[in-house]
Amino acid sequence: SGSEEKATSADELKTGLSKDEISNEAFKDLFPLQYDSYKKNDRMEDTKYSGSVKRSKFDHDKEPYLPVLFNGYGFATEYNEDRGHIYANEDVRAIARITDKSIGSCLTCKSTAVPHMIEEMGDDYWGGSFNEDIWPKAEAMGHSPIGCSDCHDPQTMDLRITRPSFIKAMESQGIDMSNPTKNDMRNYVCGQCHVEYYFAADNGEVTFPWANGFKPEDMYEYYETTAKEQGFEKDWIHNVSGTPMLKAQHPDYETHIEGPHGQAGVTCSDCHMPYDRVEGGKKKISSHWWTSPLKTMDQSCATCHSNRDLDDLKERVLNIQDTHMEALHKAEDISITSHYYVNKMITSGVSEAKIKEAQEHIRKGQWFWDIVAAESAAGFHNPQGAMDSLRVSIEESNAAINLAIEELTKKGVNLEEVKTEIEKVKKAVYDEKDNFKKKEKAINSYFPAQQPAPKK
Amino acid sequence: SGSEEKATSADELKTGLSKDEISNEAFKDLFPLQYDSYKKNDRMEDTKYSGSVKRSKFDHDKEPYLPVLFNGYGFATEYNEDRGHIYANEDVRAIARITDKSIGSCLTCKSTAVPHMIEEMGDDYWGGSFNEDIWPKAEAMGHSPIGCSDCHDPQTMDLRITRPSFIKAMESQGIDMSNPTKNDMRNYVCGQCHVEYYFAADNGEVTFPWANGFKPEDMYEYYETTAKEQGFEKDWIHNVSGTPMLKAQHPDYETHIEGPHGQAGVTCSDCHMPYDRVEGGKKKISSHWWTSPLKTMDQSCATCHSNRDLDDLKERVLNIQDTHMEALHKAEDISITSHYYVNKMITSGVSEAKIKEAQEHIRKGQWFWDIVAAESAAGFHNPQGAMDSLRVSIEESNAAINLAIEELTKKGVNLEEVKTEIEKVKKAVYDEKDNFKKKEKAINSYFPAQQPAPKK
Amino acid sequence: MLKKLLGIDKKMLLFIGVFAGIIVSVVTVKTLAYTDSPEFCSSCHIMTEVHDSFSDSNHAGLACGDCHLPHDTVVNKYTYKAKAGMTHVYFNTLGEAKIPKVLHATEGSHEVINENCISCHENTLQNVSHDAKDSCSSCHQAVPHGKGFKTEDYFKPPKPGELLENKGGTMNNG
Ligand code: HEC
Ligand code: HEC
Ligand code: HEC
Ligand code: HEC
Ligand code: HEC
Ligand code: HEC
Ligand code: HEC
Ligand code: HEC
Ligand code: HEC
Ligand code: HEC
Ligand code: HEC
Ligand code: HEC
Ligand code: HEC
Ligand code: HEC
Ligand SMILES: [Ca+2]
Ligand SMILES: [Ca+2]
Repeated sequence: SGSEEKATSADELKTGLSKDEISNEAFKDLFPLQYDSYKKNDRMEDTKYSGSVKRSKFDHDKEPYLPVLFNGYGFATEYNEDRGHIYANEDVRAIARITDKSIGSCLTCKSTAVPHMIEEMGDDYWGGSFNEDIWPKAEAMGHSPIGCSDCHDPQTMDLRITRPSFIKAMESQGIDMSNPTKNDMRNYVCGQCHVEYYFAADNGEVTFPWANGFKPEDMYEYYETTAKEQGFEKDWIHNVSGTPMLKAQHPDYETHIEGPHGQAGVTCSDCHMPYDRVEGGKKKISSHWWTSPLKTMDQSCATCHSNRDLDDLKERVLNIQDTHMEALHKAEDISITSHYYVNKMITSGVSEAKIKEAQEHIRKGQWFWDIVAAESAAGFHNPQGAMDSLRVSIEESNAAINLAIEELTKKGVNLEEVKTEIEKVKKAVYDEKDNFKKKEKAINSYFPAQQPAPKK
Repeated sequence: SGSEEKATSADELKTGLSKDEISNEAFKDLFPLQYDSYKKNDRMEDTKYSGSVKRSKFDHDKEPYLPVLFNGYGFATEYNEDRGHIYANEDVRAIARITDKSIGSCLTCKSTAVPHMIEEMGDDYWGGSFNEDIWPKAEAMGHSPIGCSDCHDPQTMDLRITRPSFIKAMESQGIDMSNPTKNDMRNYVCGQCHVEYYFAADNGEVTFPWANGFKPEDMYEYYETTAKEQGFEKDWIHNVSGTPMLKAQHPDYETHIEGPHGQAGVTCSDCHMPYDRVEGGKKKISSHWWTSPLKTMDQSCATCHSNRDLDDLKERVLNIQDTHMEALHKAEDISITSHYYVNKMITSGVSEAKIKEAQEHIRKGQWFWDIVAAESAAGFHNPQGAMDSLRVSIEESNAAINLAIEELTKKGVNLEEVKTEIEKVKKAVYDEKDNFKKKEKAINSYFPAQQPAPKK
Repeated sequence: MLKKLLGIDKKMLLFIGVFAGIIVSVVTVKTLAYTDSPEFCSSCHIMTEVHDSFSDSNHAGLACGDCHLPHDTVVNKYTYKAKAGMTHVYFNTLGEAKIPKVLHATEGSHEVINENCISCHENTLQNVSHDAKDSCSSCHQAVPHGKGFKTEDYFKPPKPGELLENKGGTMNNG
């Protein structure tokens, strides 16, 4: 009852910061607790399937055959486990996927300077040269890696969406974005970046393929219709099978929304930003250490699952992940086979029409496992949904293989030999110790490249 | 503290019934509330995917192609949706799967007379003639369909296990059965019957294939090793592909135990026998109306999920089931294709060795979808696990198809024609209105029977 | 530090007094009843959420102590209470550094609470054997806290400026 006296008119509270503030450090003195919590994002510690150590995804205990599967694309050169928000700028700078052809759009989810640049530059931001214009400009503006101003209004600290791509995409699905609830915002701030995207064909704008829905099949349909109509057909041509491919990226938001937690109204922030008592217990804040919730289960899970033994619950998560990863590896393996079979179709002189038909299945088959592999929770964000996607992937890769078997047999190709050669080439990739060179081992004289050598 | 005075020694409480009582009616006056609740099992009402109406599983909205998939076996003749416990005797009597060759084992999960018959007759019970000896004997004993004595000791009403197959199977997996908890018993009483089983080769004994674990892959391994070593190789020879097949049956227990609820310690009785207020709210009992919990969500789910809106929760169940059923139908369809392709291999004179290799994949492919189709909750008992099993099924059926394509192409067979014929034969099965005749339509002059006509 | 001690509100002083009092056994029945009550317990900031969820439950008519203190014997109740009470005071003054990040009932609490469920609901339990699981809350997960794991507030648009007002940082942190 004494609380009324303390009440202040919320509308009048202001931080005193400029509305254009983009430096994390400017928030430090005002919000030392959140700032300290944010600083924990520099910690590096792994969990069984995820974690925060900068490690190659090509390592033997991760997905060693990715250099085959992404052959001919930057993701076959360097692809790492993601880590703390604090490293976003450092990592985007260092990655070999950035070349002189890279565009501004690549900075979109890494730097606090982006919203202002979009405002100032309009479409020139998206298509601008990353190395020559965009990055130097962001540095000059004094940007931070993913920071307070990306999610908060610097003057009121209200949560806000700073990446227009998200709003456009939600509206494309008919979702009203004019008056989100507090709960919605606890998903939306993450949905700005942890999503599947592509660069629009005309201006390079970061675009989310959501008009038909969030499921893998909905996004695939979008790519086959709307995206194609608008001139976007592929991310690259596969170097083994010559297929025009799509690359899937981190659909954490889409996967979570369709999963058991998302459907129950649980948000990203509930698990990844649980309430945390700091300053020796005196104060309670939202944790700003975005990492694996398996490191903070007491805060992240026990609030809702108060009647569960936490060791049991962790065990359950690991079971889900084990089942998931085994199936993922299987789907990847069948996808690999489909690429090499089609390579053999090409070199054996099978008709264009049949090759094209097989490539369509390859493209689809890879999409349905990649959208699962690219998601970050090893299946936990939607166990049944992810498995369903792998099921479709296997069907499609197999459809390509079926076609190849028929045509190759007609041409008198010895399939036993093809199988042996596939095992050999896989082994060469696996055994190569230098992760950067693995991609070269995916191609050899038996399975020659189907794409001009990747441009530098 | 007054409770000590009231306390009576439970050990001395007795119903006054004979320890051998097997008639439900004998319990009626002592436990009128539970008896009345039991009587509700005669109700017939369907849910979207399950329900209690006696309907053929071959109906168009269920699984219309089962007569192809089980061709040559009794399950292609008549296979119905299950319904209340009260109908168990009536239904086992009426089903066309019972022939003069059927053995006593078929009564094991239907009648309260069974425990005594096992005690009296030993192995002669399992292998006895169902029509000539076992059924008449049960009637003479005054048996009930699944009744009180199947789960309760008639004198103390303690829960008990009356089917020795369950104890043997649990022990084969190294589980200590000497001192089950009350929670365990709430699963175990159901696990006596709602499980996968086969008839042992030597004496026809009902046996559960659990020595390696409860997952589909564990049971499959058991069938390929232990069961074969003990002389059990198959349930029947498939009439389309000539494959030695396994038939999976209602693995509700196994599926639930490996699923999210089972792993969290939730039991069958928690959902299917929730506490229920009777006599105008005055008294509480465990519901003895075993049916779809979607009809009683308020009691079955709301206590644990008190923080969920029940309509949302039901929606969620239906979403899980929709995703599941779509994938199941797909896996069945690929399995059908594999049967017909191998039929064509046989009629095209492909080598025995190749045919046998393909048949092994067919057998495995069918097992991994059938164990999912035979489970009763349309995926709800373990959404991720069921999907994983379908994934394996699709891989295996496809392995058979791959082999067939190669061999048929070598023989110069026109695969387009085979595909067209498969569509035709499927349509003939689908269009046949008499469910009993569907199986005949699965075979024609293009795809001739691979098994001597089913014996009467 | 001095400022901080003076800052302790009146209820906290009463709390300290009362528990000191219990130890020397010179308190009135009325004071004791007060220290079981929702008003008293929720006078601690840290108890706000559990109080809110409790007030919204079917058990809102009870006192916190009805569940959280043992009732088998009077001596037991007050010994436990003094111990628990002193623990709370300790945590809120000198022992702040040791307050857990998230409050969960301790194992001891769980046992006490479970006994209390059983003793109030004896009738229901006699009527139907109701002890299939380790504790009542294995099934009755949300009795009495946590019904709707999110308050209605989450499902409304955020109030402008509320993050500044409510939590964290140097702004009006309470
Ligand atoms: C402005 C873009 C952006 C926003 C907004 C954003 N993230 Fe991220 N997030 C990233 C990027 C980029 C990385 C990878 C950084 C790296 O590896 O260098 C990342 C990494 C992560 C990681 C991995 C950390 C680790 O230890 O491996 C987690 C967890 C995470 N984010 C959760 C969240 C959550 C939860 C939200 C919303 C509350 C959110 N992110 C909002 C861009 C964003
Ligand atoms: C729509 C937002 C978005 C866009 C656009 C985007 N990223 Fe990211 N990026 C993320 C998120 C989220 C993560 C962390 C999640 C993950 O990798 O699983 C991430 C992780 C990374 C990482 C660290 C892990 C890794 O992949 O090696 C690098 C490097 C990176 N991005 C580079 C790029 C480049 C280069 C581009 C442009 C081609 C780009 N990003 C475009 C959101 C984005
Ligand atoms: C990736 C998104 C994201 C970033 C970056 C971010 N925050 Fe937050 N912040 C949130 C969310 C989500 C909440 C919880 C809001 C709610 O529940 O309504 C929050 C809450 C807060 C609050 C309110 C008190 C609390 O702890 O709940 C403050 C103050 C705050 N953040 C400060 C900061 C500061 C300072 C930074 C930069 C160091 C920052 N935030 C960076 C997402 C973010
Ligand atoms: C119910 C809890 C829960 C919710 C809700 C949730 N996550 Fe997760 N998340 C997890 C778990 C558990 C993992 C797996 C961590 C591991 O394997 O160590 C994970 C992993 C991740 C990772 C990889 C972390 C790492 O260590 O590399 C990212 C990124 C991520 N989630 C982002 C999100 C985003 C964005 C959302 C909302 C759209 C979200 N999560 C919703 C529990 C959750
Ligand atoms: C804000 C509430 C909330 C939080 C936080 C939360 N959960 Fe859940 N969890 C739920 C709800 C709601 C469900 C769906 C079932 C239900 O209604 O209880 C669920 C279901 C589950 C399931 C069963 C679903 C499945 O896929 O098997 C698991 C396992 C689980 N949660 C683990 C976790 C873990 C691990 C964490 C922390 C990383 C966590 N949860 C955090 C509310 C939450
Ligand atoms: C002695 C064997 C036996 C035991 C023990 C048994 N069941 Fe059954 N159950 C059956 C049979 C047989 C049927 C099918 C009867 C029919 O369709 O004629 C059945 C049907 C059902 C159905 C379907 C009812 C409908 O409406 O479609 C449910 C639900 C069910 N059982 C649940 C349980 C549960 C829960 C337990 C344990 C508490 C249990 N059963 C124990 C044999 C058994
Ligand atoms: C180990 C226990 C067990 C054995 C042995 C068993 N059943 Fe059943 N039966 C069940 C259960 C449980 C159900 C209900 C679950 C379901 O069908 O999904 C059932 C259902 C049925 C039904 C009703 C639905 C349908 O399938 O048409 C019939 C008829 C039936 N069984 C006949 C038989 C016959 C004939 C045999 C012997 C070949 C047999 N049962 C052996 C447990 C068993
Ligand atoms: C398929 C198994 C099964 C059958 C058949 C069965 N019961 Fe039960 N019964 C149970 C279970 C499980 C419980 C709950 C026991 C527990 O929680 O410890 C129970 C509990 C009871 C109780 C204790 C009070 C209560 O309601 O929980 C009585 C009395 C009872 N049953 C009577 C009967 C009578 C009379 C019949 C026959 C009409 C019958 N049961 C048939 C499984 C069965
Ligand atoms: C968490 C709740 C839950 C648990 C635990 C559970 N089930 Fe179910 N069960 C369901 C739901 C939901 C359905 C689907 C009903 C529908 O589709 O209408 C179902 C369906 C069934 C059916 C088919 C009912 C019908 O209408 O035909 C049977 C038989 C069955 N379960 C037996 C079991 C057995 C035996 C166990 C334990 C080994 C078990 N269930 C555990 C919730 C549960
Ligand atoms: C005795 C307690 C209990 C009962 C009864 C119960 N559940 Fe659950 N449910 C759980 C637990 C425990 C989990 C796992 C997550 C967790 O720990 O909260 C869960 C998880 C779930 C999930 C998420 C898992 C998934 O597969 O997506 C759904 C959906 C669900 N329950 C629905 C139901 C429905 C519907 C019923 C009634 C037919 C029901 N539950 C009955 C305790 C229960
Ligand atoms: C009807 C019994 C009951 C009443 C009345 C009750 N509680 Fe609780 N309380 C519980 C139970 C049960 C738990 C354990 C919850 C769990 O672990 O799931 C609990 C847990 C707690 C916790 C630990 C936090 C947590 O979520 O585990 C606190 C703090 C608490 N109660 C304070 C209070 C206060 C203060 C009041 C009065 C305003 C109160 N309780 C009234 C039964 C009760
Ligand atoms: C002086 C402030 C204060 C008051 C008044 C207060 N608490 Fe607490 N309570 C705390 C603190 C601090 C903690 C965390 C330390 C801990 O876990 O014991 C806590 C923890 C708890 C817990 C969880 C730990 C456990 O012991 O299970 C329960 C339950 C609880 N309080 C109940 C109550 C009840 C009931 C009352 C009223 C009789 C009450 N509290 C009054 C400060 C207070
Ligand atoms: C001091 C007595 C008392 C204690 C202790 C107590 N209850 Fe109750 N409980 C009641 C009363 C009185 C009601 C009836 C309230 C009403 O419905 O108006 C009730 C109602 C209920 C109900 C039915 C209403 C609902 O919320 O679903 C449940 C279930 C219940 N209690 C469970 C519990 C559990 C579990 C505990 C222990 C954590 C507990 N109770 C502790 C007195 C108590
Ligand atoms: C196995 C799950 C389970 C466990 C364990 C359990 N309950 Fe219940 N309880 C239920 C169900 C189901 C209901 C019925 C809900 C309904 O009728 O809507 C119920 C109802 C109640 C009610 C409602 C009031 C009434 O008489 O109808 C009370 C009180 C209650 N339980 C108290 C307890 C107490 C005390 C314990 C611990 C000793 C306990 N329960 C343990 C499942 C459980
Ligand atoms: Ca990571
Ligand atoms: Ca049924």
